[in-house]
Amino acid sequence: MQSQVRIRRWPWVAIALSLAVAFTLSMISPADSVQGDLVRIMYVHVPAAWLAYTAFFVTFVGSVAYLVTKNLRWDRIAAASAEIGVYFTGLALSLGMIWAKPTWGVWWTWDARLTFTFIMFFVYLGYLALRRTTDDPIARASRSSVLGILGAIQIPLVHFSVLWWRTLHQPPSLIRPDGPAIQDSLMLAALIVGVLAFTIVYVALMVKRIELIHLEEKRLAVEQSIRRPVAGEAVTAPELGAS
Amino acid sequence: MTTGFWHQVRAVIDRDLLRERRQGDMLWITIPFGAIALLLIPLAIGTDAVLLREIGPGMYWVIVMLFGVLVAVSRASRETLPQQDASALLGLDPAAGFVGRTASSAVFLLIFEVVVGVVAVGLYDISLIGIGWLVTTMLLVAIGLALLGTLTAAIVNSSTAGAALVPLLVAPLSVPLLLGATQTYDGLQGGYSILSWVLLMVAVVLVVSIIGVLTARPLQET
Amino acid sequence: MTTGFWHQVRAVIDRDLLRERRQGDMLWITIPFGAIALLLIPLAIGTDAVLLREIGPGMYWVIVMLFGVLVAVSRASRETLPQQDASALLGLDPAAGFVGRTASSAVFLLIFEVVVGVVAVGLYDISLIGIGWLVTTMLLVAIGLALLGTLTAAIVNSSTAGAALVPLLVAPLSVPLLLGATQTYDGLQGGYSILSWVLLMVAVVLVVSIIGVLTARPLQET
Amino acid sequence: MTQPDATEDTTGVPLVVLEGVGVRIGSTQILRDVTLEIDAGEVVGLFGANGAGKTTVLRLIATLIRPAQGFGTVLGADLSSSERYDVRRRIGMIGHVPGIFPELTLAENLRYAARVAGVPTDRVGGALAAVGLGGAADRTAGAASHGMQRRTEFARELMIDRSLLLLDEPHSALDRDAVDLVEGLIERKAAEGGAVVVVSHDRDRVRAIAHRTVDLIGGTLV
Amino acid sequence: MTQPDATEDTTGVPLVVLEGVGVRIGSTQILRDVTLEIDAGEVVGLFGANGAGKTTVLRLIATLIRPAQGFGTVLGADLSSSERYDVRRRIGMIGHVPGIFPELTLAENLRYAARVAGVPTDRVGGALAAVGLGGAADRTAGAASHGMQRRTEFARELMIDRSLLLLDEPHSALDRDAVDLVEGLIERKAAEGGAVVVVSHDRDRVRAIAHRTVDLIGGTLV
Ligand code: HEM
Ligand SMILES: Nc1ncnc2c1ncn2[C@@H]1O[C@H](COP(=O)(O)OP(=O)(O)OP(=O)(O)O)[C@@H](O)[C@H]1O
Ligand SMILES: Nc1ncnc2c1ncn2[C@@H]1O[C@H](COP(=O)(O)OP(=O)(O)OP(=O)(O)O)[C@@H](O)[C@H]1O
Ligand SMILES: [Mg+2]
Ligand SMILES: [Mg+2]
Repeated sequence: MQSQVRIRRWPWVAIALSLAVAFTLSMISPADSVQGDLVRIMYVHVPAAWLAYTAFFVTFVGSVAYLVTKNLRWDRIAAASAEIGVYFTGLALSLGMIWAKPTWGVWWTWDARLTFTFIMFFVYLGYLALRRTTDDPIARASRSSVLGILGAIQIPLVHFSVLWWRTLHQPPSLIRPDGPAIQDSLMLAALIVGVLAFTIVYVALMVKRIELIHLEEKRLAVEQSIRRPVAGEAVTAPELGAS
Repeated sequence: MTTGFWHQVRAVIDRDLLRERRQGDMLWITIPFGAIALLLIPLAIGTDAVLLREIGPGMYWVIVMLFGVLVAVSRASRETLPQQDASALLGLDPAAGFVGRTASSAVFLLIFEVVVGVVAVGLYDISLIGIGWLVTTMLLVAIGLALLGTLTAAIVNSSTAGAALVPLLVAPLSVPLLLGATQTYDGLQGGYSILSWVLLMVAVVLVVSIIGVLTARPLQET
Repeated sequence: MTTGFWHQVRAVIDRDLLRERRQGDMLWITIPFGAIALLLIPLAIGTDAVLLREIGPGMYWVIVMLFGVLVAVSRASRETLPQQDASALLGLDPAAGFVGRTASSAVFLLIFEVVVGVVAVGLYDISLIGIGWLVTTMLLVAIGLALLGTLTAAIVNSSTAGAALVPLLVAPLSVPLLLGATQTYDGLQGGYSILSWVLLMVAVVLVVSIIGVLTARPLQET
Repeated sequence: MTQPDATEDTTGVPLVVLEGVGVRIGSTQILRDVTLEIDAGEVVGLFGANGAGKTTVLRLIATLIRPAQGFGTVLGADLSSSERYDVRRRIGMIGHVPGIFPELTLAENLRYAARVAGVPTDRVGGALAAVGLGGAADRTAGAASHGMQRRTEFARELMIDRSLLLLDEPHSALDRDAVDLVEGLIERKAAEGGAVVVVSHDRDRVRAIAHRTVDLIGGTLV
Repeated sequence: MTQPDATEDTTGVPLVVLEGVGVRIGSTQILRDVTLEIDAGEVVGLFGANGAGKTTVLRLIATLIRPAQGFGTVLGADLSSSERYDVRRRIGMIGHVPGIFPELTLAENLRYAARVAGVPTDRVGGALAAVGLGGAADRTAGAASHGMQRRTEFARELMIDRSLLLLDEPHSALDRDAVDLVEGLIERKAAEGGAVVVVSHDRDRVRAIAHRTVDLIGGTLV
């Protein structure tokens, strides 16, 4: 039984290699004219945010697929992906905050994208929390799939919030170096390689995480196969005369 | 099946409205509180007429949002296990139950919006330009919040720990509604286009309705 | 009788706290919701930092008020008739029940105030001058709202007094609390005397306590 | 402990006296002209059709309802005056629906009861063991089966010494082993100089343990 | 109406098949290795100690709980698949606690049931009269006595034609007249080719009406 779960080692190697390449490239790419070396945060911040989208989209797909097929495999994929998505969102958030302090002068501001990213982070934390509320695999899969689908509404909200907000309020800040800064080809390459590297990291983590879920399920099955007394055996005949 | 579906939906709506009328805490506790809240804000932040006119509509919508969702969640989860069992064994289609509960919640939220709205207009000197659109907004918000509340109650149903998730589920989806509502009002005042905001609200309502109806069965798994 | 009284009060408090910990919807729904409410206000009325700093403390108290009484009402009315009968036949003094329920509600409201307060300080950049007085205010408001909520629930439950009384009772008593709280804050900021406001809150708390204890028996009459 | 001894002042005097008592709920007359006397040491069976008012009689004797007409005393306390609050602790009742808190464990429920009644909490373990629930003490009451909840109520009555025991269909929900519990408890109470009223539809079974039976017909005892 | 005839496809095939079924709630095993077959026309008595899992067996057969282990079908529908939703309307259950809405009158409760089940609502009056509640039709369920609430549930089962009837202690709470009603209903259901499962602690009474009895011991049927 135990042998069915294959423990793979290549994901760790892939993660190490791709991160090394991406790091090197981000270091040799030029400093920004306005931001200086701070711009290097972008090579992590942006891929992390995009991979968070990817991860949550996979959760969405896994959730839909589970509800359609009722195959628990899809639920495992959705769960693993949501967890990794939370890491990536956390990374993008914290790097964004670190970046915000020197550029905007504050750690946090009520920009729509920031707000929505923050909310997205919590929605998927909620997703993970919901999964912990029940042991029953089918109930868990059913409930969390619904949330996995609802949660996906966040992705366009986060992405388009920048556009929407600008139409209503003043732009959040003066420095948002999307366009011009990326004219430099080495910077662009560093960004693209960064995204690729993060994609590999994502896939590798997925493989490991699903592996772990399998192991957990195995352990649970073994635990459940142990014959314990049923609930009713705790009730005995009254002993009159006591008390 | 289809005629049976709407038949069941109507039965659930009638049941909920009747129960609420007999019980009456919505009427006597929630609505007065919403009104009192609006009354308290000027007391709390000072009675500067300009400031109040500026924040009035926003506050109105915030209060509708807060109460709305809380009311919808508590209403939707007001069935005991034996009551749920009995309804299930009557062959109540989970989707019909969802639609019915949502509809009755929406009716209450609409009443809440209207009563509290009258108070808001009185207190904050709110302009009613584009009343047709305002009514549309109120309708969309009532339906949207009712949907969110009902769906949320279904997702966290029975799992006590799940209660923690209610705000997490509700907030992100109600934010677009809230933004849509406030921006529609601002748009009407400023005379610029509100179509995209109305569409945003319609989109939220549609998406949540579809998800709610399609996932009603799986959500019954305990 | 007197030692028995406080013994019973403690038993009721422990029971309520335990029930709440197991059920957890106060802790997990209301507190996050309060925090989210503070988060939504900037979205609804615009993110002008100066404006937010100006209205922040007021909004904080409005939210505490709103949720506070609702929470206290729903907590206090969460006993079924057989549960009430059983407690009565244990010899539970109605006044001890009132005090115990109020105390446990006050504990929750205090937790609510602290958590939401931390969020408010973070979001609205609120100054904390005169922290000792602020803590006193929070305590008084928590106790006052808990009293109001428990009394309200007793009125709703009782068949002798009508639910229609609730709004009549709540507004006149909660407004002084809220005014007291906001004026104390403003007074601390502006450096003028806050004594009269603190006394106002103390007076409300005392009046409602006395009403609550004295009406505990009559309200039980069926 | 600080409570009066369960049987001190009851010798000779009837424990329950009802003289022409009527009970109304709202505008409905439920009982009319009920006359009944129960002496110390008596076990009375109370029969009647569904809806006849048996449960209402028990709640009346338990001082939980005030008579609308007539006069009555229970354990020496006038049913229409506030004396009745002082004798409540000496009256035990097991109704149709258990008066326990589903969020608390069985042991916690009993501990609460012991604390309010002023009885040492170390009786809890023994009482649970006596009803055969020693192994399920830490299960929440909501997760206990119907019969287990009933047994918990019996454990409460074992733990607190009452002068008067009111049992509403005590045999229902209890399995064969537990049924002896009922009969044992009834016998012991009668032997100790208390009194027991047993409502039941199972006339033969009650006739075997009761000294006397009465029938409730048309709101009156015959 | 649009519903399939109650007994159309059940001849020959067993109505209930359970093969090695286990039930878990959370991490607690409630039933283990339950095997049971019930044919059309059978009345099965189910016995067991308090907490043994009898109610759980009924809810399992009613498709309200999913098996954690093993395999089962009810009225031809696999208990583990979503087919089970389609047979629910043909399964009637009367549990320990009535699944009716206390705010609605008895007639309104039945009208709701009829509408959801797709049965003509003009059956309500007759069903209430049949259980002897014709005169109390407009009383709210909360104001009805325990036995009247139970009778209302029987009225519901009379009104809707079910193939399978699951009764949890049907004799409790019913007076002598109403008990005949139960036995009549059971006999009729069996004669019509349906099946009945009766849980009870009153073995003699059930043996008199059941074709077969099973005991639940240690989570398993013996
Ligand atoms: C806490 C603060 C921040 C958060 C939560 C945040 C979040 C995000 C997210 C979610 C994205 C992906 C957007 C998309 O493509 O749909 C993103 C992209 C980006 N962020 Fe941030 N960010 C923060 C701060 C900053 C700061 C301070 C800067 C630079 C001054 C910055 C620069 C960028 C850039 C250049 C992109 C890529 C271009 C784009 O797609 O808009 N971010 N950020
Ligand atoms: N949510 C739950 N968590 C843990 N145990 C539970 C839960 N629900 C029920 N149980 C346990 O399952 C067992 C079976 O309960 P069930 O209600 O089926 O018993 P029963 O045979 O109907 O008993 P009774 O004769 O008292 O009605 C009980 O021991 C009960 O404590
Ligand atoms: N709040 C109320 N309003 C109106 N009528 C009520 C109310 N409460 C109870 N009744 C009526 O009072 C009568 C007596 O109820 P009670 O519960 O005492 O009956 P019971 O003899 O215990 O019946 P059962 O055998 O069914 O338990 C019933 O007819 C009931 O409908
Ligand atoms: Mg009764
Ligand atoms: Mg049972």
